[in-house]
Amino acid sequence: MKAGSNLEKILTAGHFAFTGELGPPRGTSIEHVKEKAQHLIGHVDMVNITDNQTAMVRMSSWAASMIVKELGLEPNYQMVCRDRNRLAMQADILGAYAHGLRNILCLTGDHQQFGDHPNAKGVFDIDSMQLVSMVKKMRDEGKFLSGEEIHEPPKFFIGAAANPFADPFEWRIHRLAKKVEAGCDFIQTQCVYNMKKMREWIKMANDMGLTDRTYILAGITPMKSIGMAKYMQSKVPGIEVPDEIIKRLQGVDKKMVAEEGIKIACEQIEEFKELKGVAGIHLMAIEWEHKVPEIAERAKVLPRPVMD
Amino acid sequence: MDISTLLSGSNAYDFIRGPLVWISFIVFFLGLIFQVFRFISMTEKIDHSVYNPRPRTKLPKLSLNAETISRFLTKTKLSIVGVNPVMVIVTTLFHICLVVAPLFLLAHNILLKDAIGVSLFSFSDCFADYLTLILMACGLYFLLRRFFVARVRAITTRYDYVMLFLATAPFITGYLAYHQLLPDYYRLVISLHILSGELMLMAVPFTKFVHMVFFFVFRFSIESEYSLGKGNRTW
Amino acid sequence: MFKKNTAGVDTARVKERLEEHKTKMKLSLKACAHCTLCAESCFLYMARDKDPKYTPSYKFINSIGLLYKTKGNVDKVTLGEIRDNVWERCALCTRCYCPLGIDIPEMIALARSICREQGVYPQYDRE
Amino acid sequence: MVKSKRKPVEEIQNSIADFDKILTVGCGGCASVCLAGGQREVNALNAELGLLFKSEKKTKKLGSYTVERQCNMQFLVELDEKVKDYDCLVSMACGAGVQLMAERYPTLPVFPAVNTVSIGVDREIGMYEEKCRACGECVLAYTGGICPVTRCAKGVFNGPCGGTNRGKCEISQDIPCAWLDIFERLKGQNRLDDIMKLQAPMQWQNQVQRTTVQEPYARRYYK
Repeated sequence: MKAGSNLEKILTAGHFAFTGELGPPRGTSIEHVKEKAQHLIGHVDMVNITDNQTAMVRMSSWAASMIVKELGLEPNYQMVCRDRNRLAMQADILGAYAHGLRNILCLTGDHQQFGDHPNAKGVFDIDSMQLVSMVKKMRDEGKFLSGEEIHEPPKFFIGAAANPFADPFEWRIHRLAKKVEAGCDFIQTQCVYNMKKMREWIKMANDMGLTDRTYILAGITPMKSIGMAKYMQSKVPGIEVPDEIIKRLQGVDKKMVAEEGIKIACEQIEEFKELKGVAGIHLMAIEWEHKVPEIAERAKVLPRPVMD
Repeated sequence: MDISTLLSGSNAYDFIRGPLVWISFIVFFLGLIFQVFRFISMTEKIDHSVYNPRPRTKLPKLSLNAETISRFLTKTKLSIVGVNPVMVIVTTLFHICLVVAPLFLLAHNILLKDAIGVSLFSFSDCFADYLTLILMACGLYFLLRRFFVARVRAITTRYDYVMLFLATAPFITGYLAYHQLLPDYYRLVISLHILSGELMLMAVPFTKFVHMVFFFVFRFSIESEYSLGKGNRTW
Repeated sequence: MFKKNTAGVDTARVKERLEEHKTKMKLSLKACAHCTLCAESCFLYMARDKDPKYTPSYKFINSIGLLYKTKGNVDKVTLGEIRDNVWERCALCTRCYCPLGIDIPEMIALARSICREQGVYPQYDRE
Repeated sequence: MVKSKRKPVEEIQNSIADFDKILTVGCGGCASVCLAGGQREVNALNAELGLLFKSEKKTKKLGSYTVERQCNMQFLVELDEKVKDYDCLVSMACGAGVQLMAERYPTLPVFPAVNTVSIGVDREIGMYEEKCRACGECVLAYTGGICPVTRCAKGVFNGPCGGTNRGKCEISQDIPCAWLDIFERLKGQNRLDDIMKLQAPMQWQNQVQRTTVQEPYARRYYK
């Protein structure tokens, strides 16, 4: 065991993992976090706590992670490179570990121009890949980035993101290889809609032996409406929504679009369960946390295994 | 045989009035075409769409108001018009007269009608006379400038005087001929008038007069800080 | 005829460089009407009490113009004079105005380049 | 070279509002080349300021002068006599020029008239593109001559990030993805190996004021 988190135990035991996502509030309400978290307890193995996602100021990821942890749900502490330099990052990693957090997800982060402070200075002192390698160095070598010894180093289960659909496609697998080389233990992918491309990517990962060295969790976001599907297709960078998905949503009765979206998600989950190289699902039900139990139920991933 | 008898001799006189006119027109036009083609071959077109400012922003529409007018006036004041107003006015007048006076002169148009059957619009003789006087006055200003302005004198050579003389000679001789100021030498003056005009035309493509084409070519098509318009060619 | 003392100058190379840019440069030199309307656009001309030697046309006539006039047969002394014209009297700020649109900065730049090749350039480090 | 852009006239007017004798100093170096602060811009600025002051019924003395380069003390010497007639200076040079002038005339207020924007290249007349951030640790050797620090919005060293959007940057469809360009160029040169390895974190050099001493001169300045 590298870190001994619930997710690590589930993955190493060979179970099909199922993780969720939770955005901290834009305020100080603990109730808000609790309300969102209660839908997830018992239905996911771990929940990602986003870090100022889309560059909007929110309760800090480690603080929200602590609240979630108290509720009995395992958090995945997300960290982006946009807001902190290497000193602050390492300090936060130490603090987060001291408070019992065991998973970390290393991201570059959305550009500040998207958010509510578009002219903030983006730090980007190091990039996500260097962050992965830094956390690994802290854990495995017990050293800071500078090379100085750490007294009781933090032991994190290190995650990273991968986007199989961004350009250039042929480079994506090499980028995954670089992340694995940097030392990530698990990968959560961008929302998958283009299954053909995903299969191709996973096959390459299998062929290169990358899936033996890291666990890949496929990202799933059920479509809530046709508008959302079209927005994702045209406006969200790095997400590829094939026309078939939109046609399929348009083909059903207006009231049933959300239902159809969940159906598509469940079909994807069914396929990933059988696909060699995919170790689990990362469900990003954006502002739809209360649907998670239903989706988990229908995707037949319940009950979640309890590890000791 | 001295030069006056040579030029007023019937053989030479016929040659100057006849074939040499056509030769000078041909040399003038072919020379200009040659220079323009050479210019085109030396330069290449620019694709202005390659580089765009990022991020792109929209400009407000141009409108005529007190602010834009005062901005235009300031710009003019700072431009060459404001810095050297006399020279700009003189040179503009000079060049307008240089082109317009001979082109729309009644006497020239009669000759043109005789030769090819068509003619251009003509000024009254009196007006053409004024234009000629203005041109000669401007020429005198240039001459005095070459003499007395230090920075002009610094780069003036004999060639500049010769060319200034060549440019004004057809007008001086034309003026003399029209007013019959040298009645005894009328035929000689007329010969000199035609000859100097022909020489000037032939000189345009191959001497510093080439700036006649290059003012338009350089300023209007080559992209630069001072180009008139955007400029879509580069060396 | 006296032969010019061109010792220390690779005149063959100078000629080669002049030949490369012949058409454009000769045309530009020819097109110059010697009107000096460019003078005021030169800030050095303005700053040096309107010394005629700072007129842009003076500078290119007495640098690249001189090189073409002598067909590249120049001695070190002449190159030295050219250096004064293109370095000491020109900052190559590229802002000279020519009513005919002659590209003066490029002419100065070519003269600089030819001088540099012949080892004639300002010595900043006089140690 | 260094690219700069004139400040709005109101901002300049604001900073010199309390002074009556103002000398605007242009620079014949980069600021002139990028059409931001040469003699022509000095004259234009003074004309604009003159009109503004006139509309406020204020009489002020506006002087103009341009020096060869404001980033070298030897070219500022010629200003020494001139500045005596003025009670403030406006510099149209880049930030370096403004500071050197302020250093030479410590008793005179010096105000900037341009914003120093970037180290860039000339694309078209009056259009300049940023190319270098002077980070002090050039990585162009392994990025195919395309700078990720300048061109990538997130300045990543192991790109392209997941935000690459149909060949463009996630922040705008107008901005090409730097790392996609790096990839394409290296692929074309058969050099993809250069970016296969994990690139170690940058050792940022531009965090304190740097003084550059060229190697052959080291003995002069280091004891």
